[in-house]
Amino acid sequence: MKRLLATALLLASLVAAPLPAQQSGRLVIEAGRIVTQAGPDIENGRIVIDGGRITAVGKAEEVEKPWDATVIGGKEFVAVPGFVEAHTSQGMDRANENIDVAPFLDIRDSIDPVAYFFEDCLRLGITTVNVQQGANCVVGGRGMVVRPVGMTVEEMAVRPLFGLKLSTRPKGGKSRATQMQALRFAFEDLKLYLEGLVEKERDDAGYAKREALFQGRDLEAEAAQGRAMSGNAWKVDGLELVPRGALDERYAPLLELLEGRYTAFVHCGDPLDVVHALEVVRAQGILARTVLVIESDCWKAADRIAEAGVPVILEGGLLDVQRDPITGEEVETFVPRVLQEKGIRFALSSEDPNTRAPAYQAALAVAYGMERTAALDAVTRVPAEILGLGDEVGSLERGKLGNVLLCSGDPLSVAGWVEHVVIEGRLVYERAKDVRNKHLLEGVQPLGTAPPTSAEAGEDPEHEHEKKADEDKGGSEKDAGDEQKEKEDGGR
Amino acid sequence: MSLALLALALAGGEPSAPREGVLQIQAAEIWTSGGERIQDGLLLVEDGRVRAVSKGKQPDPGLPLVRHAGVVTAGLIGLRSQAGAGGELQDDTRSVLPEAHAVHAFDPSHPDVARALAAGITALELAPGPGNVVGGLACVVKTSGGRVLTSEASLALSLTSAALGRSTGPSFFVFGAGEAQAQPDGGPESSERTPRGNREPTSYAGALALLRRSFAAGEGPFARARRGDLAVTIEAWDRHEVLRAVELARELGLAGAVRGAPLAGDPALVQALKESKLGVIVGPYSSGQTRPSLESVKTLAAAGIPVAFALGDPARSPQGLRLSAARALRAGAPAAAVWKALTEDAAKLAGVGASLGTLAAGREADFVLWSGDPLDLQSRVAAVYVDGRRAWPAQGH
Amino acid sequence: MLAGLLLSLPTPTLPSLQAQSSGAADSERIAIRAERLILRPGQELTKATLLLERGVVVRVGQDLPIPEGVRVVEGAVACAGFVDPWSSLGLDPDSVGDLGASAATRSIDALDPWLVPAERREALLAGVTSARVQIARGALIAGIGALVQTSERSEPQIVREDACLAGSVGVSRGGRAGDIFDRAGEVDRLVGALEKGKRYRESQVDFRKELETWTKAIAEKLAELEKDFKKAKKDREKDEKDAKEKGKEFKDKKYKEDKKPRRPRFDPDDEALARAVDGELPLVVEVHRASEIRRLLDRTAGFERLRLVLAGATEALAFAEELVERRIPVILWPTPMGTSRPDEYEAHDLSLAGALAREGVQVLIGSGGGGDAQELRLLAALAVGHGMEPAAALAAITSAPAAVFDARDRLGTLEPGRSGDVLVFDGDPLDTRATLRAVVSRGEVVFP
Amino acid sequence: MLLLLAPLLVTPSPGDDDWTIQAATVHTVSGAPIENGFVRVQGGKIAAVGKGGGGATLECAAVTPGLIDLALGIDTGPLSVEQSSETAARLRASEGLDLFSYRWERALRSGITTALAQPADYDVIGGLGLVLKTGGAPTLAARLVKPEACLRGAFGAQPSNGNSIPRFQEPQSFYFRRPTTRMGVEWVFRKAFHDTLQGQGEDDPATAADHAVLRRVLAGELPLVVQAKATQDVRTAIYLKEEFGIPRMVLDHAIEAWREPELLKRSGVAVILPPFTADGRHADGFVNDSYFLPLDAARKLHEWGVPFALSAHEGAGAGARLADQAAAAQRGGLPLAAALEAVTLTPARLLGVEARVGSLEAGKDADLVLWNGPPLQPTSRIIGVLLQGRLVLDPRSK
Repeated sequence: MKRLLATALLLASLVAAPLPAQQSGRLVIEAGRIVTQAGPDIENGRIVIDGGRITAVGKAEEVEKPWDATVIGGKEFVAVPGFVEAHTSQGMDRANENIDVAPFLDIRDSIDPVAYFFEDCLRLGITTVNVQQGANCVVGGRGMVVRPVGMTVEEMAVRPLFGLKLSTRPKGGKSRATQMQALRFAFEDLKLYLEGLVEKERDDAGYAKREALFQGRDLEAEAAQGRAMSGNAWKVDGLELVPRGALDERYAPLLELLEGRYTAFVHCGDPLDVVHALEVVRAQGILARTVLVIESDCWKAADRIAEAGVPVILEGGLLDVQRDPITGEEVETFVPRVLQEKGIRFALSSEDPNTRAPAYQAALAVAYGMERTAALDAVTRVPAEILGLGDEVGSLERGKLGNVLLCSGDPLSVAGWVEHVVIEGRLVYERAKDVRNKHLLEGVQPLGTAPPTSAEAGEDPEHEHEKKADEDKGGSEKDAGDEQKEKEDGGR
Repeated sequence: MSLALLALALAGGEPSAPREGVLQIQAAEIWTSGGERIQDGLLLVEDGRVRAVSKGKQPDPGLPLVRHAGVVTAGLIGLRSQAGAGGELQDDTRSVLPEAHAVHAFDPSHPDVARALAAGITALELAPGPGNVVGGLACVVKTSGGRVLTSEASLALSLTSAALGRSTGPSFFVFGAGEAQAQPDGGPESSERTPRGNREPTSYAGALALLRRSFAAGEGPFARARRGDLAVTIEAWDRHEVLRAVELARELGLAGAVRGAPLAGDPALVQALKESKLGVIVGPYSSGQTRPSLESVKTLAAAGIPVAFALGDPARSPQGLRLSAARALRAGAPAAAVWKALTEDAAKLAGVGASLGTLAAGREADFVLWSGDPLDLQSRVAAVYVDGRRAWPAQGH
Repeated sequence: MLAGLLLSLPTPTLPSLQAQSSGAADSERIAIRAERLILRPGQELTKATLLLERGVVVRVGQDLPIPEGVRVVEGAVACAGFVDPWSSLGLDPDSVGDLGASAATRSIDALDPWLVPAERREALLAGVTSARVQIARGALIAGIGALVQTSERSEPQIVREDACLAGSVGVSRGGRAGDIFDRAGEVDRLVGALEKGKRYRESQVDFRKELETWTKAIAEKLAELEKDFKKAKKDREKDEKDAKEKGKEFKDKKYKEDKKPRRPRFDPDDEALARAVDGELPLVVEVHRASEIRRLLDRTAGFERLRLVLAGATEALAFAEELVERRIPVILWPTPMGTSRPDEYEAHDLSLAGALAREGVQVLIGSGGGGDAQELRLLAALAVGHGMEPAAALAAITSAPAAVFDARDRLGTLEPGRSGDVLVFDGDPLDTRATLRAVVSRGEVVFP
Repeated sequence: MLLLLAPLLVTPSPGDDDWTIQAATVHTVSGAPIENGFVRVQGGKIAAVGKGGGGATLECAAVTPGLIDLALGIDTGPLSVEQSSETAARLRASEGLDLFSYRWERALRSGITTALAQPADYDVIGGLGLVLKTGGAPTLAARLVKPEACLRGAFGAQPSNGNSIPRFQEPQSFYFRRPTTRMGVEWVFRKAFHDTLQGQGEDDPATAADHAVLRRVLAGELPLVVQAKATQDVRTAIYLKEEFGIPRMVLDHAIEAWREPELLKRSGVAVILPPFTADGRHADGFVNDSYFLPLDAARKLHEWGVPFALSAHEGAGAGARLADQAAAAQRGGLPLAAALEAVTLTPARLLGVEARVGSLEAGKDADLVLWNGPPLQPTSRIIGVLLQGRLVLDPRSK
């Protein structure tokens, strides 16, 4: 707890003292190069942000500088759109509820504004974060999209009540068969519940009528307060008879999911999970609002994903390493390339802290032969679109939110550091003032700024566990190896 | 039932009193050494030994004769068996027990032995377990009459993780853990799955040092093994363990067999084994065996390396021996090689090649009357003879 | 590394079964010509031809004209593909080991086409063209088993997704079996579950009846109320008036009617159990000891529609007569190879299959739900080697499993309409020296 | 299959081993980088390195020497070290190797062509390490570079871990007569060297053999490679070096060596850095503690003139490759040239195998790494590997 407090203070210091720019709401960002992700890069460019939105982007000589605007940046900087974290289960004090079906949960209750994770987001240039529950429920709760600044969840909220988490990856104590059984039954149960409601509604009406007749009253018929469900695979006739208020809150969110109110984020651990996920969302008629959160192994089901036309968020390592148990031969697959070849829209997101940096992931993609722009799209444009924020963030264009990173040099190179982070026109991070960055870089340790333990940082224990579990899953290989070793040593 | 196939008959003429211990077997087919098959053969047995095997020869009317419509072969030999000995073959108190004799755990009256006999196995090799770097001396015994052919057939060594870092306390290692642990086929990591016991040695290097010291000390079994008077059987499963074993054998000039080696078919291993004086005892092939492992018999035979099947622990019916063979057969090994592995090579690797394994003049008269080709699992045992006497079904049945 | 590299080169004896894209075209029509064509165990034609079209057997005959351009597969002996009645082929291992399964848990959910295909390939190459696969091995109630055709494709070929309900009593879990009382208790728990399913079904039936009567009654009541409405209205006004005059507060008369019967809560597990009780699908119970077999037979005698199948059945011989009379088939795993599960050890009395068959019990031979599918044929041969009639042994891995799991019309025999699963040997199928020359699965030559 | 990047293992055939590699930049490490240069390979050796050239059989953006990792850690775990005694200087890691492990191939794919194999750190003095190639036939003969390259030791919590005073256990366990603290570990170390100098207990052949090895260490014939993670371990190691005048000492896994600039400079030890982590922390599994490694540790050592090597510590996995460590070190401010040296020539020198490997010079082994961009950058990847002239990862196959 003390640690958390310390973090809070630190974060406060990170959120730069209010600039005059924020009163007038005008900020000008100048950069030697602007990577817009919406057309060619701009040399010697200028960005004008007014009231949190970009009002102009272009060559310095073509974009006129408002007289009262604050100017940051300069020729030595490269301006990049703020990165978008398409899916994470971090930044919460607890990422999981250990019951099978918990759609009534709301992430807002567990988001921790001072979690180390959000501070780290700024350091890594992530300006929009989709926080969803961990994968340890069959049907999880509802998540939200936040900006990693603010002392309260309200301040952080970009899209409250956004998305609902499902998982076909067997949770602890379940196998594929039992996981699927539980998932199917969750919806079956909802249907039964709704049918029950309708029946009760009808019975009551019937009774009321008979009672009135008996008592010789004229029955004033009440108009139906409910409203019909629409656009789903299955219907419950007569549901319009049921007033919305009558719905048990334990069931309501699931119904809302079927009505298309939330995007379904379905966690898939391996190819079979993908098949199961698609089966379920098709059966429930929510394919159109489904995003698969996949681990590296799932590339094997790429054809199914492509056929279904759903976007995916690659959460595991970018490199999938598989070993043939018989020959011992290892085969490496660079997953983004497969997704690209199959024409699947994908965003990169990693729970592995050692590769979490979006810039690093994009760089890796380039190393394996992806176009620079495509690689950066996977951490900016595409995730923005997946989150339905395509018009708000993900690129530097007129009208979009002023989420801009100023980097010292090419952000994909070893020399490129995120120097300034601007979110909606507010300068929220300056590396020069980031004491912990200094600590990580040079080892100088200011008092009270020791990094919190992973638990405090709100990392999902489930995922931690995963890492230890599968040795052969690319990304977290090394960690897994060490953990393993230390375990048996510890046992000595 | 099997009697139906048997016809004890005396030829015509004035019956001359049959000599004691003499017997003639006339069979549709007799398998002798080197895969030779004699049609309409006649097998002459005297005083527990094979006198002659001849083709199309008329039986001597003066001697007792058994006519058999099927096939007659040498008895099968079950290697690395624990029939009737169970846990008695693994002593954890010390890593080096050169003078431990497996024969003292041999119980001729144990049902396991009878079951082996009924399965056409006429001789068993009882061997110390793989849990000790030097396990002791294996013996070869007959499955009928309780005769011990030799109580010092071979010296059992082990270079598997099963022998390393073992606990001298109540053993948490099931017998034959080497096997279990080698699944599937001693995949690259299986040697890393190892307990933390408190008994020296805990490492491969330590085990080698210990062995070198023991052989250097050079008396008893160690000296005989170095002189080549005593075969060794080295337990080794993972490929690197096998190479280590072969290297050790080369260094100390040992001959005998590697036991385990699921991936003996690996080119690197085949090469090394070829240059060594070692054969390979594979199996028993239990379920879920992968192809590379099943094909090793084929590969080894092709390379001219003697190979035989282990019988394994008591939880296995002795019928498993022929099933192992059938599996190897299915994986493409030539019938001749598989048969050799069941008899000739088995005898050789057990250190009793001179007296068992084939039907040739002078060899011990252990043979089996089969309803058909023994490599066809549909064929059944009609009768088993040990030391020239019918051992199964028991006389008078 | 060089070694690893050589290892990775394809072994000549191992034909690769990559499903050719032209597969469909190939499988349009195939003719199989054999010296001996085994239509079903004990019934065969010599020098006969078999015509497959679109994956199905269309014609069988001694001198069929072979149409132009049809791929012809020739060999000494041809028979139907083997059906392994006791397997976990292609199932995700966690699900196979999941003791948390319930009656409604479905094995097909655990069919993982992305598992290393080696096992399925080996099974195909060993002639096992279909298998009943079951999750939750060793669980008291192991859920719904499936009958699937062996395939390397990424979409499993399912013959019956609800081939049976499975369970086990008295088997060792985690290496040790319970004592005699636990084991008896397990029988009771299993039967108890069946009874629960039975009651569940009955309660549904009762509910429907009660609802009918209630609805009828209410309808009449309604009619009558409507008839009397005018009067009721008058009375009410009158009463109201009186009340006013008396300065008393007016109260409506209490209305009473029979409560609507409550609908029994839907329960997928009870539903599955009920289906088994009604004989919609067989109930396969792994049981070994005489004591449990005895108890199981007694306690289930009451369920007249239940289709019981025993698996393992180590000590079933003593009950042969009853098994015959109650038409209870038995699935054996006659392997000499031993197992970590003590209660199965004795099961490897290899003569059991023959003995039971001679008594007239319907015997099926399976691979015990382990990795043994590829040896199914060897196990059958071994059974013959221990006194089983060859025809019976062949039936035990072809027609019998097909019949028990309600796929008689699809698998197990070579007759028009059956799936084109054909094996071609260069000798008798059960002769372990004979080699499998060709494997045709669903009318497609998967090997060579 | 297009997407399968590895294994692209090419079977060698005669003549297969002669190549001319053309690269936009040839990083010789021993000398300045050569813009569009070439490397000619014949019979497994480097025949020539130079500018221009022609008749290239392979082309790529950059070529560097094969990488060298001194802490690859591909051992057979606990079975690689004899724990029945806390000092086993005479025993060889070569006798506990598993050359069939898939991890060798993995290391090779990640550009590591030469590695140091050592016993795992369960003893205070574990035994003799060897330098070998990561590829080739799975026999020592085929892979050996230097049979007895160093003596392995370990400070800190690991070698004492699991030892205890007898309690509820079989009293005969040899884990009862071993150190249980850092003090104990240090004491065992000192005793070993002290006894060696005194020649004590050498009537026991094993001890005599141990001492023979320690004498070679004292004579500077063998470098002493010791695990020294925490600050106190680093200090202890250096004190011992100075007390016994151990000429060549290498601190492995030296997470906190950067905290002791003076000692490092004074004592002339070399350092092997473990992988960098996201939060700089390295948890110690044996005591509830964690040590800190800043991103600029390599830069610091470089500036202080302390010889150091980078390592992936079993990071042959996709997660942390040696090349990534070099990239991380650069992010911490280390110049490219120094980073490259820290994964090639420096490690070679530390173990005295620089005559064969570590740089691109005529006559050295033809261990080459081919890159699709500037080397050791996150945006570049290793696309080809030659091991002694044999192409083990083919840049031409997609």
